[in-house]
Amino acid sequence: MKIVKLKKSNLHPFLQAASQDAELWAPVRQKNNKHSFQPIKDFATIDLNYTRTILPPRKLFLPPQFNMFQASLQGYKEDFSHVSPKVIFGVHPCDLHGLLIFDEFHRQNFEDPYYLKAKENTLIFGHSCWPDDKCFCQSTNTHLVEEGYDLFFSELDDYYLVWIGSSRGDDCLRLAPELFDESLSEEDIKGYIAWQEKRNQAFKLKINFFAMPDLMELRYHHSLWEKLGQACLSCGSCSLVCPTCNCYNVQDQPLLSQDASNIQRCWDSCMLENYSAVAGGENFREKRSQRLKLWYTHKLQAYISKYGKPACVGCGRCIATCPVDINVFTVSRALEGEEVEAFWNRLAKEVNP
Amino acid sequence: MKKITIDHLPRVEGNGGITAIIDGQAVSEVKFYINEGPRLIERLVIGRTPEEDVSLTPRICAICTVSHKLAAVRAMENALNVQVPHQTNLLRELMHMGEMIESHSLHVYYLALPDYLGFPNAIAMASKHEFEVKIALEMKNFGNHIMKVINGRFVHGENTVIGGFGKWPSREELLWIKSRAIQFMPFVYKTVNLFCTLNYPDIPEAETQYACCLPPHEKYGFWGDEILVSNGDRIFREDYRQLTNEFVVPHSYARHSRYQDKPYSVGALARVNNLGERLEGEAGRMFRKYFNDHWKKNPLYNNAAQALEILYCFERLPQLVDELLEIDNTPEIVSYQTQEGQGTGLVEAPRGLLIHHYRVEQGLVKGADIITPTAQNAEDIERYGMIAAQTLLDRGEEEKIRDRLDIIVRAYDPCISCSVHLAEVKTVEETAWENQLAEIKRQASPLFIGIGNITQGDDGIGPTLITKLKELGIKAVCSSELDTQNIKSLVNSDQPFIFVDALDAGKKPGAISLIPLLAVLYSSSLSHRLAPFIQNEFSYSQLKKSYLLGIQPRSITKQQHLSPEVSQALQRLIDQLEN
Amino acid sequence: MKGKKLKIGIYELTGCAGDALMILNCEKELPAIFQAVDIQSFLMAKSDNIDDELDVALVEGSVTTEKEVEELKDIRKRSKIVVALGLCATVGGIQARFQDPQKWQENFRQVYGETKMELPAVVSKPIDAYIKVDFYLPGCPISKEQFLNFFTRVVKGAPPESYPQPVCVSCKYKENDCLLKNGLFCLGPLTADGCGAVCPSHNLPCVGCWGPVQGGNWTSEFYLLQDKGFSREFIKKKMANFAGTKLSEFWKQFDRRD
Amino acid sequence: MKVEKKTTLTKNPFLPDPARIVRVYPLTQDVKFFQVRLVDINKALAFQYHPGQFAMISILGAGEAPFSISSTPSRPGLLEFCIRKTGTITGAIFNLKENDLIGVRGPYGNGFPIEKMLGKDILIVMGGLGAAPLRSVLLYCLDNRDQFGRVILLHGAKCPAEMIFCQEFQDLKKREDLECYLTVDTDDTGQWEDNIGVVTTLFPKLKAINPEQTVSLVCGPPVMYKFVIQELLKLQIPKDQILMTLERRMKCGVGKCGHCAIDYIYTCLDGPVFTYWDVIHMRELI
Repeated sequence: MKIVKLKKSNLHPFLQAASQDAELWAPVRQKNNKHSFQPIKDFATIDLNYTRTILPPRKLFLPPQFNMFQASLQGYKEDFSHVSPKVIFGVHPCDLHGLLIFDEFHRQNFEDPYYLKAKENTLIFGHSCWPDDKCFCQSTNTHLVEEGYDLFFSELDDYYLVWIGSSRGDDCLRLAPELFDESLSEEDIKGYIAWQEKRNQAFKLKINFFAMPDLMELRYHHSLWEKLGQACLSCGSCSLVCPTCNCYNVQDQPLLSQDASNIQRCWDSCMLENYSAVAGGENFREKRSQRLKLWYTHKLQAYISKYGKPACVGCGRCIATCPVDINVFTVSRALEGEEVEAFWNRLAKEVNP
Repeated sequence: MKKITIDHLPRVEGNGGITAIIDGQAVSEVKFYINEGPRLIERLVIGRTPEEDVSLTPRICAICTVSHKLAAVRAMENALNVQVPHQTNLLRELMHMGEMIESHSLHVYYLALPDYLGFPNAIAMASKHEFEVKIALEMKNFGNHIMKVINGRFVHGENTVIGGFGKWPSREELLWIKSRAIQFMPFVYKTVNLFCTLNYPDIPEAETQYACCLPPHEKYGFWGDEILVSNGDRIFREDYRQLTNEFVVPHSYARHSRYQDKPYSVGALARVNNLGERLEGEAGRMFRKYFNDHWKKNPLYNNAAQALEILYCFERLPQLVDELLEIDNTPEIVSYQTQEGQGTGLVEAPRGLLIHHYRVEQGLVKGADIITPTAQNAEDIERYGMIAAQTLLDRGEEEKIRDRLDIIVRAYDPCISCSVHLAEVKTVEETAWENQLAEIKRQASPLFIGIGNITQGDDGIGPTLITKLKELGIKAVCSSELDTQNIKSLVNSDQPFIFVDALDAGKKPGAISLIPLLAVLYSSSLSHRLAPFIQNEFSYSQLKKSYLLGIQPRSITKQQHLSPEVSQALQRLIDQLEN
Repeated sequence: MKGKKLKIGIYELTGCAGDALMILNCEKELPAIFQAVDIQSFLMAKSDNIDDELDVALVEGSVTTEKEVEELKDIRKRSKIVVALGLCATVGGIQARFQDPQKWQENFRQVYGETKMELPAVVSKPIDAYIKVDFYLPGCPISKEQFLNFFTRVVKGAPPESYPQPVCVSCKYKENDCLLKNGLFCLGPLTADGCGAVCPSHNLPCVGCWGPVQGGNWTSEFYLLQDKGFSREFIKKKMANFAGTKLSEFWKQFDRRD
Repeated sequence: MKVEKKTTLTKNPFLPDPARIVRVYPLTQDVKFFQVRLVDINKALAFQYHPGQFAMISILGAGEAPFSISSTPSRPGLLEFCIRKTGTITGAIFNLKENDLIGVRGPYGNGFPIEKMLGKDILIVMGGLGAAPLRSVLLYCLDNRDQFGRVILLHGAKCPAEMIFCQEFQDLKKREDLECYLTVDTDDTGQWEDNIGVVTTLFPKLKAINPEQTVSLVCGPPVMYKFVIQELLKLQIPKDQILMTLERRMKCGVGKCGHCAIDYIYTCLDGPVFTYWDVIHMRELI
């Protein structure tokens, strides 16, 4: 792999060159010091000093709501209006892993053109990060990335080490080769190693993921699930912010003045009451505990059993989002038999003492 | 007795109706009622926080939601001593313009214009006036858009809070409003010309009092801390009850109001009448071009006033955007610690003066008083409705009454659902004069005032009856058309007055009718020379509870005795009154 | 579907008229709406109204007078499908707060004194307290998009099946930070979606104006808010503001357990 | 730089193919039979499927839902569906007439493992609308009669009027190479000549079964499974030779929308046909 050096002062000129014919997206600070990937008009609004965005970058490839096609008695007209050339800058390793899982998911069996087309039209520039008290990507082994990006920017003092991850990434550098320094000094390398060491020490949360499939199986009928179900607000936030959740719903939205419909696809969540209900009234997961179990089966058990790695990338979004503290961390600790400090646990004690 | 009821006034925002009862030659009653039940909004905010209050009370009315929001927020800020920065007020004004544009354009083009051009609705009108209908829709849409951008959504937006805004609109959004406003200008001029020169249907004219907010700095505008009445009176916001004096009427869940015991009118026409001189720029030029005496007497000119205000708003929008963009920072919501206080917020809703008043104790609402424009207009609508109906009746145009009343009520731009305390009226049963008289007597002992001349045949019925009543020990006085001394001293009495007189109602000789005095006053054919005196000296509430006991004469010629039919009527009256 | 145009009536009971107004606010679509169906009655928009047999009646507002009860029953009799339009029709609206007849009487007297009103009033209720309702379209007021989608589906003969979701779903679509998590009193998880999370998108907590979402976990959120330091009384009042009559069962059970 | 890249994809799996309704008639009061043909004749002939697979049917203005294919691949060209009116989409389908257009995509799912069934005795147990997917395999077996051992059909309905394909199955009774048993829970007509009672009351009537040699296929309402499986287990049919086909909410049919997920499998890809062993193994199946 080729690694080059870029002075920080050269970043904006490079981004300018790289996003000449594309829309540049990068993290922008929102209310309450939260971040979000937004289209950038002014480079000054890019804020790389962030841990996690509210929504993962998958929103760029499969937006919360978009039209798949227009149906009419004359036939079907595909709609790819959500696809446009984009450059997304500042993606952290956990999210790159999330996208890798998405890639695999949308390629297998039947290829999903809505994801793949959008993905193919996007350049992905990763960026290094520093963990906070909710990050646990070290436990999911997603704190480092080897693939899934076109360029990856490791931030060190006043420069970046830039990993080139694809041929298109390499083409990018050639747009403004004068900005890059091809030779790395011994200090640069030592600086990077020292940074990496320090970062490895910085992780506070650890989860033993590889014990989870067994624990999920062993505690399938454990009262824990009832406790969680009692507290869950069924708001769907955990799945909507998860980088590896893909569920969606489809609606036929007819047009008033034509014999045609827009077929709209929108994010769904398995936490919603009617998620597993079929026409006629049968609901296979009427209880919240059943719905939670499905989600945690997917995050902690199924994927590991099937692919040897968890379908969780350790981004900490569920920890940052769930108002009642049901998240991969508290649930995995509880599965290990620990008494966790969480609202759902306090509620259980309050409601059934 | 004949009743004209326009139940379900179509094309007013909400359900309402107006009933006129015609008895022979007189309109005996006009009632404006609201076809909705009580919502008790002022009660259900009790115990809520100020924040909840400003979220709940705008739900009183969808079309005045922004005005309610502003009135509530201003009242709470006065109560809790919150001072918002100038910029916040500018943005609020911009949002308020959105509502004015939306409401006025909906009203003039969609609710009123079909009347004047003779279409059942705007969609039908579109077949002949496609351009107007389309652009007006876009103008309404633009007003909605402004409200959505600033308040969060078209109706019941929540972005306006005590102390400021949850989120500030972006520079692009503000600039878009400005550029769009400029694009609309040609159509706005067209609107003003159309409604200021429209051939309004011929309706009787009568003056009334007008009340509106007095904006500061000698400017035109839609809010202030004082109320201006057309007689020149100025009332500070906290003394608003001097103006409103609400009272309950059995036929409506919206309480009525009178100022100095006279009905008054609020709305675009009130504002233009009271403040039109303050209009600047093109709106000022148009005002000077089109304003005339009719505007002060004819409620249909409300549509012209609305059109002028649309122009005022469109001129003001770009200025507001420019002023807003001059200031760089977006202010945070002003926080407050105050837990106690009371205060009033005055705002002009599109359809007139809107007042919110709150008392806050321990951080919770303890008292709420909300007075909406339509509730204030209700008395004036009834008063004017009566004048109009009676005049048309006198002109022999009875068939026009229904249609005209419909147009008149609509001209007042009533937002019926905005009456906080609301309902509809059960139509009154036809009552015989005997029962009516008994009912009046049951409530308070009336004073009978006889009018007439005993040397003029049946015109002597008045004095003759009074003499008999005096003999029976019933309180009664005599008066003649020219001699008012007898009754002048009685003017401020609490008693209902019953004037007794010969009355030519085109009935059989000797027929007796009991008619509200108001109907007689506005009737040209029935007017006595006494009428101007009564109208000037009597209070409106006294007029409302007074009656004319009319006896149909056979002949009024120079003779000393009553005709046999009238003599019989006299006996019937005495029998009835003896009981 | 081809064939005869559907006969539609739009009726307003007691409320702010916001839902009928939202229909008028569909400025761009209005001509198409009037073209697609035969609007028999729509007081706010036209004069020549006919009260006859209908395919669909859209009813907004809550029932607050005896006369409205009769009107409503008449509408039901004349209509194949009745749709409750807006919060007042679906849950009774903010005015449905006083359900206890005695409390209601008391408050009524506070406003109207002892005057005997000509039109007898009743405690405010949603329309399904009196008639069978086929579809609910909540919102205070309804949203334009939601209405148009529903209306178009009805016109095309396939009214959509409900897929209830809380405001949080739209709130996440808009990528808002969770206000509840930040300690604010947000009713998003308990409130039916349809507004598109307007308030949270303006940094303001959800007040609940779409009414209770099917399957909302009121008990958990109640204790959660208590856990965050809000008083029981305060939580109860705030939860009741836009919930109308639809929470009475919950409160009965909740109070019993307490 | 030029980010845009030519896409390599050729087929959009979410786009249906237009299909025309050739025949439609009611089977019971709330179930209709639809025979459809893809408008593009080449696609119609190329539409290859296994018994037990399903297709996504879409109705303009109403939406899309999965339906089992009731016809047999041994009679290509036409697709048949039995559809019960339960919701908006099925309600809209019910309003359609012959010659109307619908959208069809598929076939999806695993279908019945025909290769593993070859040479075996086939015991088909159906109840109610369970006839829809199982008719496909039944007709397939009958069309390829020499490739299978015994073919036994047990079919139950609530009452005679609710028996789907009643006449068709009555006619099949005449076939000597099929052991066909029909039953109704209650006979409200007085004309019913077959068994009365739930479907499990038919089991005693069966001639001796060779369990190792038998593959049993079951489909019906959720309550039926428990009792039928008990009977099958009593007959000692191995758990992985009891096959059942399941219903789940589906929005895509191609393993993307997630609604039909059970544990780590998707009903649309790994099902809808499962063995009883799968059911024990994956607790959420029934």
